[in-house]
Amino acid sequence: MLKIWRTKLGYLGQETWRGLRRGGWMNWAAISTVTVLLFLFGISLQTSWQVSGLLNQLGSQLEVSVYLEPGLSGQVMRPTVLQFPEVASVEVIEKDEAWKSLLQDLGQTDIEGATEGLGQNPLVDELKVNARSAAQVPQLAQKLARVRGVDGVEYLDEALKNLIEINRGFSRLSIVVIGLLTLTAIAVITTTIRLIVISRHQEIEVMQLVGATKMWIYLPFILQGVTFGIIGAAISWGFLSGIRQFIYRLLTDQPNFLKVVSDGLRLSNSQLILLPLILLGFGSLVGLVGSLFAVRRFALR
Amino acid sequence: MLKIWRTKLGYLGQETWRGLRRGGWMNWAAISTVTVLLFLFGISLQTSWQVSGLLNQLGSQLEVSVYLEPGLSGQVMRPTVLQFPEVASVEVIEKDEAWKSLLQDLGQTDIEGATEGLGQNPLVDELKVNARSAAQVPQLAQKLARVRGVDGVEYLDEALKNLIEINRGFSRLSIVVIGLLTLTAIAVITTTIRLIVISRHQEIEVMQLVGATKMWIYLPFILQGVTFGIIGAAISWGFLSGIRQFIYRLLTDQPNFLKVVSDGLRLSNSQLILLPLILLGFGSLVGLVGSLFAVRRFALR
Amino acid sequence: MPEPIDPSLQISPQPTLNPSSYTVQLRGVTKIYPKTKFGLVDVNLRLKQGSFLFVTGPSGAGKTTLMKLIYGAERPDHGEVLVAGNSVGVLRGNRLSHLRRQLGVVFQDYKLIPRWTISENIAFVLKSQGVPRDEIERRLRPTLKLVGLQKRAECFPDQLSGGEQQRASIARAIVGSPKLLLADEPTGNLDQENALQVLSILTKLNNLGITVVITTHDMHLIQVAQAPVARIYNGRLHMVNAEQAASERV
Amino acid sequence: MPEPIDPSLQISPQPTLNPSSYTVQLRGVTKIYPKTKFGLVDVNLRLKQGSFLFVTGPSGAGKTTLMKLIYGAERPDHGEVLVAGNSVGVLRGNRLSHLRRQLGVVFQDYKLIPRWTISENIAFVLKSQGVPRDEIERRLRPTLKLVGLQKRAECFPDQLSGGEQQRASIARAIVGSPKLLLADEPTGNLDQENALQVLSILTKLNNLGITVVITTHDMHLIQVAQAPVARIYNGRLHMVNAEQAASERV
Ligand SMILES: Nc1ncnc2c1ncn2[C@@H]1O[C@H](COP(=O)(O)OP(=O)(O)OP(=O)(O)O)[C@@H](O)[C@H]1O
Ligand SMILES: Nc1ncnc2c1ncn2[C@@H]1O[C@H](COP(=O)(O)OP(=O)(O)OP(=O)(O)O)[C@@H](O)[C@H]1O
Ligand SMILES: [Mg+2]
Ligand SMILES: [Mg+2]
Repeated sequence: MLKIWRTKLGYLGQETWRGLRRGGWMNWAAISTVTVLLFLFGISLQTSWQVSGLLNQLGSQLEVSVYLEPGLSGQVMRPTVLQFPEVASVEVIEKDEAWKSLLQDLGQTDIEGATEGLGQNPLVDELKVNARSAAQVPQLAQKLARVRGVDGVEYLDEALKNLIEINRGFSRLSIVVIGLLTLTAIAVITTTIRLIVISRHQEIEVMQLVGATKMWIYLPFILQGVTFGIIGAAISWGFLSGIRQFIYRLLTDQPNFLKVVSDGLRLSNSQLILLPLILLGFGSLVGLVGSLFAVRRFALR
Repeated sequence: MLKIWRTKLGYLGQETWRGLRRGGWMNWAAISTVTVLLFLFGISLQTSWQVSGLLNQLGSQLEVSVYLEPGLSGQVMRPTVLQFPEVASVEVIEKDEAWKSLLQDLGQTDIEGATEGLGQNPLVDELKVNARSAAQVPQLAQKLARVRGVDGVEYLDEALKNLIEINRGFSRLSIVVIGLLTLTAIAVITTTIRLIVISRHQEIEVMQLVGATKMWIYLPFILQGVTFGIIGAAISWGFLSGIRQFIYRLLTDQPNFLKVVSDGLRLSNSQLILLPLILLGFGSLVGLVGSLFAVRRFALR
Repeated sequence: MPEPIDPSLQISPQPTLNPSSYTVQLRGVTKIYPKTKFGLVDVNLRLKQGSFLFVTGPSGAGKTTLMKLIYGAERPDHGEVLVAGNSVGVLRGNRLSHLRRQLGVVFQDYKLIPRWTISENIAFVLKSQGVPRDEIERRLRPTLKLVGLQKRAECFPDQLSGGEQQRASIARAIVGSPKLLLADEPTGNLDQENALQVLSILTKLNNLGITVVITTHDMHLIQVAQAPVARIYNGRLHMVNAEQAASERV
Repeated sequence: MPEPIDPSLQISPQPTLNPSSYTVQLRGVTKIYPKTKFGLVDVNLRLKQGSFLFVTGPSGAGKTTLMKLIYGAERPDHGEVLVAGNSVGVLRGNRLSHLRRQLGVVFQDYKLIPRWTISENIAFVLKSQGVPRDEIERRLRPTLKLVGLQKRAECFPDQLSGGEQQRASIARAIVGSPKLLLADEPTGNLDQENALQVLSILTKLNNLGITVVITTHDMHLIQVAQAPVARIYNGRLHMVNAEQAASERV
């Protein structure tokens, strides 16, 4: 019994291998289409990761300016503000500092004179508050505005909201695109395997006539489909990594203006491990489903 | 003679059509791969157009701030600056206006008092100069700095340079990507037509044995390849238009923050006409070259 | 309709008491192809284990159709086809596959797989039954030698002459030691010497208890074999004795 | 080597004065397949326009190889094959196609295109010569009727019996009114009546001046036809007269 099983497994491996070896051009059709599709899928996934990374990066640079009531000290308010869970860091800008730098900007050096002219320093203490993530900024601002001693709150409201909107839109779009791509990938691999099945229909007919079971006949095709998926995943992963490296290099040559962007585009370690695994899983799933579809019509008769 | 030609053309049309009709699944393999590839090509082309549009849009919003020497009037300098060919428009911001709004920003209402305190209005007249295109801004700024009566020039130097750099990088990248895609498209269509040729090798052998010329045998395959290209172009153009509409709608729902982006993404009329023509030309070229490659090996023996 | 000639062979419309004692049994079988309106009409046939039958008849009479009904490539419109007690017309999937493994078929158009060598073509029958590799090796050589193809084992079908392909097809049919051997025109492309050689192989297998059905146009073969002959004419099966068949122009 | 039997047919190694007066001429032709080391050795043959030749020999002797050399599917290793004065071995591309249009070939394995109906299969020969559609229609029916397939015109090859496919292949070979007809085992799957019918068709064509070469294992056919016979044995061509051939066990 064991021996028969070993013979059968041997046969399956051999047949799959033989199918691949003799398939020649056909294999490349299948593999190249799977590669193209997994590549698109990978780009889409990676871009979606990168855009959220980029948004977080940009968001963490967005700060809420909190203007205190006149006479209140920033240093005193700082611990209160730091207690909010959304707050990452707080920088205090005292009104004297701010006034000095303002006057300097205006080309004025006689600070005491100017202050006297106005009667007093017209500014108030300000806290620059960084949120932990871009999405939290609007609520944080609302909360801060309600704190006692806070006169006013300012942040890049419009811009941020729009960035978040865009990100949400992009996520939806990429779900749609990935869905469509999955269907396309399955359709293409189904077509390819079916092409191969059709091109061997003579063989298959003969096999059935000499008493081979459907399983025996079609399993090599299914394994072949899965192999296509796996090879396609490997190649597209290679491409993706290559292109990512290329873009990194392009960006690191740039001056520090793009530092933020470049950091946002970088994938985390877990994403770097996840990407090939997802591609592999997706590739073999597509190969499996595609080849099952391809042989179903024939095998279920 | 004419009759024979008509018969021959009739045969070719009929055979091509028969090949398509009987091809069934095979056609869809070919058409779907061509569609995917033309779609990618179209997206890439369209994006490259859109990014340059966007950059121009953004660039034209970038302005050079020209600070005049104290005492010089902006209205007097305006005609001089307008003479530069790169200049699209000039806005004058007089120092009194600027001072007023500054003091208002600081919460100060006693303007005369404040001015007296400082001895005089510490500001100078300023010209806000818009360039015709983003790429011209740096030179324009240099030229303006050399004009007599100009104290200093400021513009978003770094940011603009980087945008231009990115645009250039993107152009190069898209040329590479389009080149690769073209090769892929040709490879895929070659593979598909060759698959069809191989799956009919029996027929082809018989045709040769009964005296059909190579031309007679292979022209229908070539026409079939071109047909694939044309159909793929049509479908991918449909997809592209649909997605473009979708993105427009997404963006016009957004507040005016994204107006600039939305305008930048819009294609010009000539581009709207060019896109389907390029897709069609590229599709049929790919179909032609692909099918020529596919039959070459057989036809040249 | 003439009387049955051989005790192991009967043509009768009435049902029997013990149907499974026959290797092949056709009861009132009708099969008409919709497209051409040709085929077989009301065929009754019983073959005991170990019997030997020639089927003859003009081109397009329905000989191949009879074979196809027995190995389950066509299903009867009416009536029942029993092979080793199983109704072939209703078997599907793995049960049909299992039945076919007990059959050896020489197809009229050989049906060799073009991309496999001759030995792969023949070994496949054994492989698909899960026969271990060494056992396959052991059986392959003698079978190839039997049909005179030992030197063509590694050739592909299109590297063989027509007659060699036919002999390869015969080798594939007999390599699995089937219980029932169906040979559709197995000597059409063979010279007389090879044809007689094939006949003697089939006769030997028959002597080992294998049931053999051969369709042929070769009168000489029928004369030599002296076995029962069924003649299909206009879709109907008639029994003739061997001498009568040979003297007719079938 | 026996003497030539018919004035229209000679086997000789020496060159002739007017080579183009022969439809087919083989001069010292050797063709050995590398894989099997079998084939033809030093074959000399001359067929005048309008001659009729049977080629016989055991399975695997080289009959099909001879045919393939004449219609240019194989090229000789040595020697020259001339058809209507053209050296087939060096013709390529369109010139080979044009030569083939003057040939009708019945292939041993029929070579019908599975996805085309019988009438499409037959009409294709005319189509590829640019014959107008109405002319094709006019020629198709009588040819199909000649081989008894008028009712199978719209069937696909796999809807025909073996013998019907063979007759379809014969119809395709003769529909273009070729100057030279090569029939490789054209009656292997036919009953005697149909075989004799085919022979009478080929004889009629021969009487119209068409050169006919037939390979066959059917001794009865050779006896009936009373035409010259060449026998291939171990790759070498020998002439035998018809009676001798028929009495031998070829
Ligand atoms: N799949 C099919 N569809 C339609 N008609 C068919 C089909 N198969 C066979 N026929 C028709 O049925 C008839 C019997 O065919 P069959 O193949 O059984 O003949 P046969 O006796 O084997 O003839 P031959 O000696 O020429 O092989 C023929 O007229 C043939 O045209
Ligand atoms: N393509 C090939 N490659 C290798 N060997 C070949 C090839 N074609 C034929 N042969 C061998 O050449 C020999 C002659 O083949 P051929 O087909 O000419 O025989 P034949 O006389 O037509 O036989 P049959 O009567 O069986 O059709 C055979 O032994 C065959 O195995
Ligand atoms: Mg038959
Ligand atoms: Mg032969």
